[in-house]
Amino acid sequence: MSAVFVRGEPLTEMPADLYIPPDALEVILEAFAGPLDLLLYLIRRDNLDILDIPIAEVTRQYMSYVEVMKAVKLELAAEYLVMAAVLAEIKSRMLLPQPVAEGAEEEDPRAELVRRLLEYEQYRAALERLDARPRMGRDLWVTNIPAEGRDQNRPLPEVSLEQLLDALRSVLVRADAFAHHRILREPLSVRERMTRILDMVRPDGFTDFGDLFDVTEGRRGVVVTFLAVLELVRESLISLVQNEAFAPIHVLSCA
Amino acid sequence: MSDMQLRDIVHAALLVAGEPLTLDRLAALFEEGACPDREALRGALADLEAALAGGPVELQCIDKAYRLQTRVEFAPWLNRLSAEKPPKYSRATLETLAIIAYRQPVTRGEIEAIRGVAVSSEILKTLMQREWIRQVGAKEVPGRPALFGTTRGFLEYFNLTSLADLPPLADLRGDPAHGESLAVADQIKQAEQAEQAEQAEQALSPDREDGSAAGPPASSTDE
Amino acid sequence: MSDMQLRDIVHAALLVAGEPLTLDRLAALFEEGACPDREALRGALADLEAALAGGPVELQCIDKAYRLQTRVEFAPWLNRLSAEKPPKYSRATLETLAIIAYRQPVTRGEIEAIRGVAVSSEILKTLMQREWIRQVGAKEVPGRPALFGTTRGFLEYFNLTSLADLPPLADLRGDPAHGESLAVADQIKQAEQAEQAEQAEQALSPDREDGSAAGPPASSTDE
Repeated sequence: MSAVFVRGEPLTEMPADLYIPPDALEVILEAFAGPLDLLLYLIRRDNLDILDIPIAEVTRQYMSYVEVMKAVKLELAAEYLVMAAVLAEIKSRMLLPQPVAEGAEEEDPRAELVRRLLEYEQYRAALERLDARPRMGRDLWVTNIPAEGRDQNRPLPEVSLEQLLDALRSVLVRADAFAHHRILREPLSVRERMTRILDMVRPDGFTDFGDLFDVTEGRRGVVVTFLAVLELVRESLISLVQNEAFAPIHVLSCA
Repeated sequence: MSDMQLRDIVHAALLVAGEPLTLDRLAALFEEGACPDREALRGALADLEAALAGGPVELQCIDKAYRLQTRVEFAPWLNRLSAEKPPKYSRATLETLAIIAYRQPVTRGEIEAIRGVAVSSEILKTLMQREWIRQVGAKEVPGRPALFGTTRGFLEYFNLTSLADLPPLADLRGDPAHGESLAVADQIKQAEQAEQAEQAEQALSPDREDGSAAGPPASSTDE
Repeated sequence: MSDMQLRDIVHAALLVAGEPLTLDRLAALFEEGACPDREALRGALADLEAALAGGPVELQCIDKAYRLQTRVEFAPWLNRLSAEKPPKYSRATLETLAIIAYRQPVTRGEIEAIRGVAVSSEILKTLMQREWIRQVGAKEVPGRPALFGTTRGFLEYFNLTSLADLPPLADLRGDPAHGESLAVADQIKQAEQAEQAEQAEQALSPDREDGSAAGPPASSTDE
């Protein structure tokens, strides 16, 4: 947060209401759902009349937020810049002398923006009402008890591979939030081979090390098997026994 | 069959179903010939609602189907029942959902015009996967953009009797009492009326399959 | 807390749990400090059982866990309770299955560490009964936890020749939209195409002043 520049000037002061720890800044800026949301916030915060927006002042404040967002390298939606251009245009149109149009009622340059802000605000309020409603799985639960004596042959749930991958994706997203988890690093083929080897290694006896390998799989297959064996040994799931140098190696299940 | 027994059968079915049951599905519980008429089923539901008073469970009507759900007061305890936290949805996701709920059928472009930002595919995908929205058609403009609407799953999740149960857009401020659900007995009465109206309407539009016929309260105010 | 309330909380929990609850699980519903002792819980269960007499539901204790079930007399009607939509696995179940597929052989503790929440026995039981997972061994650590792996039935169901057919994780992590093959994805794609056409059209109308044409950059803030 050392070098923040707003329109070429180093920013020494945060916008008036931004006396917040720098870490929280990003969170707050991200909380805006878009340029309309930010504009509404500025207007409502200062109790401005939405039907008579002091456009110069609002534009200045809006730009300072946008500059801060850029400065903290928040990935800025292009819409924020488009809105900046819209504000600048309205400002300039308001500065121009009103053209004397014949009989035509001159529309306030702000009218369209005001209409959009009011409409958006309406939905934003609707969202808050919706959000506050009791929800399933959070505020209420639907009863779900078994029926004694009911036929057991109910249909089983169907799952698509895509649904399965989607579930995994959400796990990964969540797990990324806890970076310390070392997850799912090993190549899949090794993990699969580990399961297969555990199957081959009977708990009550010796398995020949060589039997674990299938030469028809080629070099890659052999490497995968070897890695799987090492991983299983590391996790103490199997152990390897060799009585003397160059003697056959036997695999023992630790289970 | 005594009324008592009818009520118990309906009660048992609702407890086991885990999802809202329509009158048709309740009627299907009975053998041919032994099937109570709709009046009797409605009576049993009203009886059941009365019998549940004071207990931890209430009868709720969702889109002309009935379910038994725990009362909201029990949420603090029931939230500790599962280690899973209820999923949180981003502001952008809920904003998109609210606009679809009020403006349906609506295109993605129209949602973006209201929100002032792009609606990501991820958001629509999330909402579709949750089965809260679905594509209800395509707009007859060049490109035929998809039109989105809400589903019965949306009503179920937000505990709404129907789309008409959404707070009206116009008077969002104030009126905090809104949203308290009607007694189910009243809902049943409403449902009857709505059903008659709908049957008349469905005769006209064969492809209308959900209860959205009643229409969002918003659309009239904001076109 | 009155006995009445305790009984209602226990009642509500048993109605929605979807699996039998032990006294420990019931005790875990309460805040620390406000937790009733086992005697009180047993008392509440006895009260509940008495209160249910004459109704369609009974309390059953299986292997020290309690559940509510409809009485056997109701089976003839409940057998006709057809499912309207196919049943579904919970998010937690699918996540658990996916982790086992990618991380096998894996212990329950490891699954929990990855998911960040507890994995219920019910989930593992469901997946084992479906014969999609099985116990492939036990880990040589204190307690010797069971190791789970997927079965041939799993591969067959998902039409995979081997686990190596599953998409590599890197693909999953990168682009969240990657590999979409659902109808949902297609709908979104259609919607996107339609929208581009729409935007091209709207670019001609002068009152379009939002930047939705710029598209994706917004998505980063949008979940």
